[in-house]
Amino acid sequence: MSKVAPANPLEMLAYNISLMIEDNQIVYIGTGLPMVGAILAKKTHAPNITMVYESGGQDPLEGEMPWSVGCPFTYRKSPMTLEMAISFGQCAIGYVDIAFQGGAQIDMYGNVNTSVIGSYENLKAILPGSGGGNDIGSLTQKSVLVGLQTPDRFPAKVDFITTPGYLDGGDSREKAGLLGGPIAVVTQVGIYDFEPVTKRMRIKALNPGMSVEIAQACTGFELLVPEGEVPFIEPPRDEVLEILRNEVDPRRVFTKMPGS
Amino acid sequence: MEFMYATQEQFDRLVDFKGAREYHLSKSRVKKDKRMSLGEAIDRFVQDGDILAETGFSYVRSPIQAYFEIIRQGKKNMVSIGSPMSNTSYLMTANCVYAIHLSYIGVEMRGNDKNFARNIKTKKAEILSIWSHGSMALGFKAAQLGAPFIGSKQLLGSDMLKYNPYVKVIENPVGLDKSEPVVIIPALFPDVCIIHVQKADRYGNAVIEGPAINDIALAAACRKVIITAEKIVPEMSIRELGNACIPFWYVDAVVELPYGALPGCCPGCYYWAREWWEWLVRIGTPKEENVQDVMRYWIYETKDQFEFIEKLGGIRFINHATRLMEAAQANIDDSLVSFDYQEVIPKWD
Amino acid sequence: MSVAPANPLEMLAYVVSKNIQDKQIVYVGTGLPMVGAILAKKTHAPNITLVYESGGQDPIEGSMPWSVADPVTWRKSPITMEMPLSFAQAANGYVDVAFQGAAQIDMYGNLNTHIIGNDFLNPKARLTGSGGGNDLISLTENTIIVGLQTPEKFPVKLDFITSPGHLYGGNSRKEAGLLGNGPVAVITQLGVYDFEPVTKRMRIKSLHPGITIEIAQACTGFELLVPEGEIPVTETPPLDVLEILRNEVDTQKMFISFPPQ
Amino acid sequence: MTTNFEYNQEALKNLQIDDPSILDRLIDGESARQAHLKKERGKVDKRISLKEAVQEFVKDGDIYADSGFSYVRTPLQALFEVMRQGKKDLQGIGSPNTNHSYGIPYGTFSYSHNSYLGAEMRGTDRSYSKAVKEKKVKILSEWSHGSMGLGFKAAQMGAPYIASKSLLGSDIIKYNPYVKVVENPFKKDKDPVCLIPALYPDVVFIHVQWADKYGNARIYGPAVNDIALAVAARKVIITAEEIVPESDLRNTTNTNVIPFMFVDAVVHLPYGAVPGNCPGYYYWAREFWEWGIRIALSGKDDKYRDSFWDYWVFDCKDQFDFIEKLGGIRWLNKHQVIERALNGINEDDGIDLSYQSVIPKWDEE
Repeated sequence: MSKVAPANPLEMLAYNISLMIEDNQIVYIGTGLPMVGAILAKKTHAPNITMVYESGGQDPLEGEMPWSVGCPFTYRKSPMTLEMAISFGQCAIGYVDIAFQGGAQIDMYGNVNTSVIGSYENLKAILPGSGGGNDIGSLTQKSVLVGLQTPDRFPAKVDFITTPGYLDGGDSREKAGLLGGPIAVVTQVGIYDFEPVTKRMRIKALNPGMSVEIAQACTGFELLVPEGEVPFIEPPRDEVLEILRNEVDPRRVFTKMPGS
Repeated sequence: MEFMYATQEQFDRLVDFKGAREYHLSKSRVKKDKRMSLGEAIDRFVQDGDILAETGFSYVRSPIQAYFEIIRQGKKNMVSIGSPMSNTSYLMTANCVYAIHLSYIGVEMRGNDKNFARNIKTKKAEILSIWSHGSMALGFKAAQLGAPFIGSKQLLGSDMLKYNPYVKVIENPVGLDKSEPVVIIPALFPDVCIIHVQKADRYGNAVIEGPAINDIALAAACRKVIITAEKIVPEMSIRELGNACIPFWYVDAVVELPYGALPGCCPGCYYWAREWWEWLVRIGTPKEENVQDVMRYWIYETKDQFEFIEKLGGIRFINHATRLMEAAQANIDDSLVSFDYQEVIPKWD
Repeated sequence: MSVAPANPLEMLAYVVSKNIQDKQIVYVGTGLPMVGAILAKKTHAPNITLVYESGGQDPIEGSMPWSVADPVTWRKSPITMEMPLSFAQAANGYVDVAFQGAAQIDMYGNLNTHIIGNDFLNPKARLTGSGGGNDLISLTENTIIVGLQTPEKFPVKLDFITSPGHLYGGNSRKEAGLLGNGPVAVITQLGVYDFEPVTKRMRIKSLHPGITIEIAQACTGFELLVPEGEIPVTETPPLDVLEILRNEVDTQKMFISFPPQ
Repeated sequence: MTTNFEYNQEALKNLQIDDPSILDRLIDGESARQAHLKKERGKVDKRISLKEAVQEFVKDGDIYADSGFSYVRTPLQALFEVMRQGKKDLQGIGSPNTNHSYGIPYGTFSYSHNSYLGAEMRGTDRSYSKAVKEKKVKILSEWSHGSMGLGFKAAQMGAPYIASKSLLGSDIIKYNPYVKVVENPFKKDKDPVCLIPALYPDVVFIHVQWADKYGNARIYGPAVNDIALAVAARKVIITAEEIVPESDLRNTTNTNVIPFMFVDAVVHLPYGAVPGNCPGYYYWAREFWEWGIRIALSGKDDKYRDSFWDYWVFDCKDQFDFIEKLGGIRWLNKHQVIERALNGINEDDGIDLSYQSVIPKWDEE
């Protein structure tokens, strides 16, 4: 029996994020779990990735877990820093392979809301706004959405499209003139992709202990289920968990469960 | 357009290319000593009704001590813009800012700013337009490039378009298929920005260490530019390295303001006061009366950055913050410092 | 007095310098404008700031630069700018005056640096193209044109409008959407010209010593406007200024002596 | 022929471009994006020889750009190698694009996107003028420096186009199929602006003072359009005076830096800007330029031109051969001292800046 405690849901999420990253990619990173996942990837299977940040830091040396995308660790000994317009420009012209972003709401077509719950006319909650989210989602070749999966957070339609995914599905993203698009959604329940024709969210693999029924119960719309058996994600090996806990986020800034 | 507080003129001024140009043309070209106190700089160059652009990045190299001085001087009727613009939150509470061009107001890893949300919900402040960082940055860059507008692939398909009266979607008139939509973003010209830098000379030539974010573009775009600097250095020392990024003729005032970015951080100088931010986020922002308390203690009852530091812990705090920054930038060995800090858990949690 | 009087090129450099006021930001190109600007800085306008299209900003003086990207144009500059950003300053209102020359100038101050001959594909001569010329005259508040005046170089109609001056006169510059006042003066070896405020046609402002209206007209392909009353004589350089020009500004005589041919 | 692009028909007519598809690649952002997406992302040692770099990355017909400004930090030795390898039918672009005129007689450059092709203080390049007249080179578009610079900058910022106040009212617009004048849609009153599309050359050589083996490159002095070009071009080759350890770049604050991910190849090429000027390193060979401008580029007689380039390009193996012909170590040392003096590093009192100006025989006659 392993002496290492099993992954908690946030750790599982960080691990799943790391699995989306392939070696040698240029990865555009936002604050929070994507940062944990990317650094984990770099310390495990993808040592040659290059991380770039919207505040302008390019290819920093690893250090502490950054507090935000403007933190000194995002440009620690960077050979250069870029102005923001130019940093986003890199996404548009094809120098970023994959980007991660979270959202308060994600809908069945991968549209993301970080602006407002309710509406501006009838305000339930106001969120931070786009930040770089819209730019990254509009311009990057492959984006991966990260979120905690609950029926409220995964509604059929987001209250506000801050970052366009596949809009109304089909070819509506292309028609809007956008570049790239979301390729996956990563949650504490599993990993989803988008069915190629309708562009609706579809189960790709589930975390250990989960089932199609649990996934559906955590979702506000009908999830597509692929033909045949749904694969399970292999849980992180002990040494990966130890790297995550001891080297990547030792202060547990992002991977400690609230209340624990 | 119907506004709660802003005037049509204030709304138009942000995109008034010719007006900004004329203003720049009217500015003094003299290479003179522009040093003055923070109080004088804010008094002379930040006026009631101005469009204030936030610089730096949230708590990184932001001129926060200058914002505190704006609050102390009780400036009124201002409009705020920036990407990001998180420090606008307390300017709203202090009645300095009552209308914003929103890109992002939040507290980074702690998420939403409840103080900002409260100000919007209670209609103490209004939103005039909604942007993404990149689209707003392109607006500033367009201004820096002297371009009336820039085509962009940002914002397409998003609802932000419906809440941004400044941008338009058109069919691409150059290159590519005619049917390919693009967003056009006008050049943005705020009235005033305060830029905190590590080094400047007395004339305003300024060196930024670390990311410049939008500050180079903003220095070009804004009608009035105040530089606050950790150090005023001889002009020759800037010439030796040739690494300034803001030329003196953009600059109206130079303020020697060591620790001017506190309680935020200044790359190459000091780390930020994390406990202070924790306190603000966890205690200060959730309730209006707590915010008022925080502001009274830290801003109204504090004369300058030195008194602020005394409240944070004086020389011990500064020494620690300096070493943290050194370590953060890999100039000293990481093992010499600890990045641990006291998390603040409010009683009601 | 043993100082030789000004030759026509020195006269030109001097008049250029007199058109620069102290405390201006001056956008300079290669050649006589550069000589004039440095002369101005060493005489009546010590506080001007020189900026260059290749990106050099506010250099400390050195020797005479060969071109606008010469090391001297950014010698110990606190900052160098990327080119579009350097031009963008003109659009943003941070440049007061720019100087430029041309192969052809017409009566409205339009400039041609593209071709000689009216067939673009089969030109009599192919010139450099715009360089920064179009950008400067399109974007800068005031432009001053410097050239040698001959009927061929001052034709009625240009073979190609590289850099728009007042286009077709009247309001046509404004209607085209261009910024600034356009050309405000033309300086030649014969005199100084301005533009009549309504028609925007070139008009004599002053003539150099010994030059008459007839000579000026004979050197021009179009009809010059002549102002009412007496035409002033252009001020000639005092001897101490000439000595500065020769001994401190263009010591190699790169621009103020005539070429060997 | 088919093209997916909308061009200014008047310009196509004026330039007599029958098949506009030749214009497509310069503004085809999608294909540039795809080329960038396919690039090596790993931080690998990218050092190769100049010969290999030219062989591998310059293809006949490419849109070719180079760094610097006219004779300052221009990758001239790389350009000479391109000529030596007999590359053909390149489209020259750059602001300025002066040096592309050397290759025209050899068929190296058959097309020009022209912003400025001249000899700086000596004015017109008469051999270029002659080549245009003799239709040895076809002009595909006319630009100003700033408008072309904005085109590269638009590419750098990922913007499909940038509006500008340049070019309005000029005839350049009638000879530029790419740009369009529209009414500013943000203004109620008429306010024409010129739309400049993002420009994506195929290949660019960028000569820098310092680079590491991965391609991180640092420029001393003005970067001109190079930071934007490094982002825009499909293929980027760095030629560097010195290859330095990566830590050297990390420990220096300087904004004029090109990050490694844009770069396909790194060539250690000391004196790679000779006969031009490399800021901080060496002054340029003024006698060579005098000779080139007054004799080879004079348009007087093709044989002068041909023998000039035969001697300086085809008869040289590399930059060291070239410097031997200029005067070897004595020439080099002198030009290093001059450069340092001009940069304010050396005492400049006593530095002799005079040089032998060249008077061709036919001017004496």
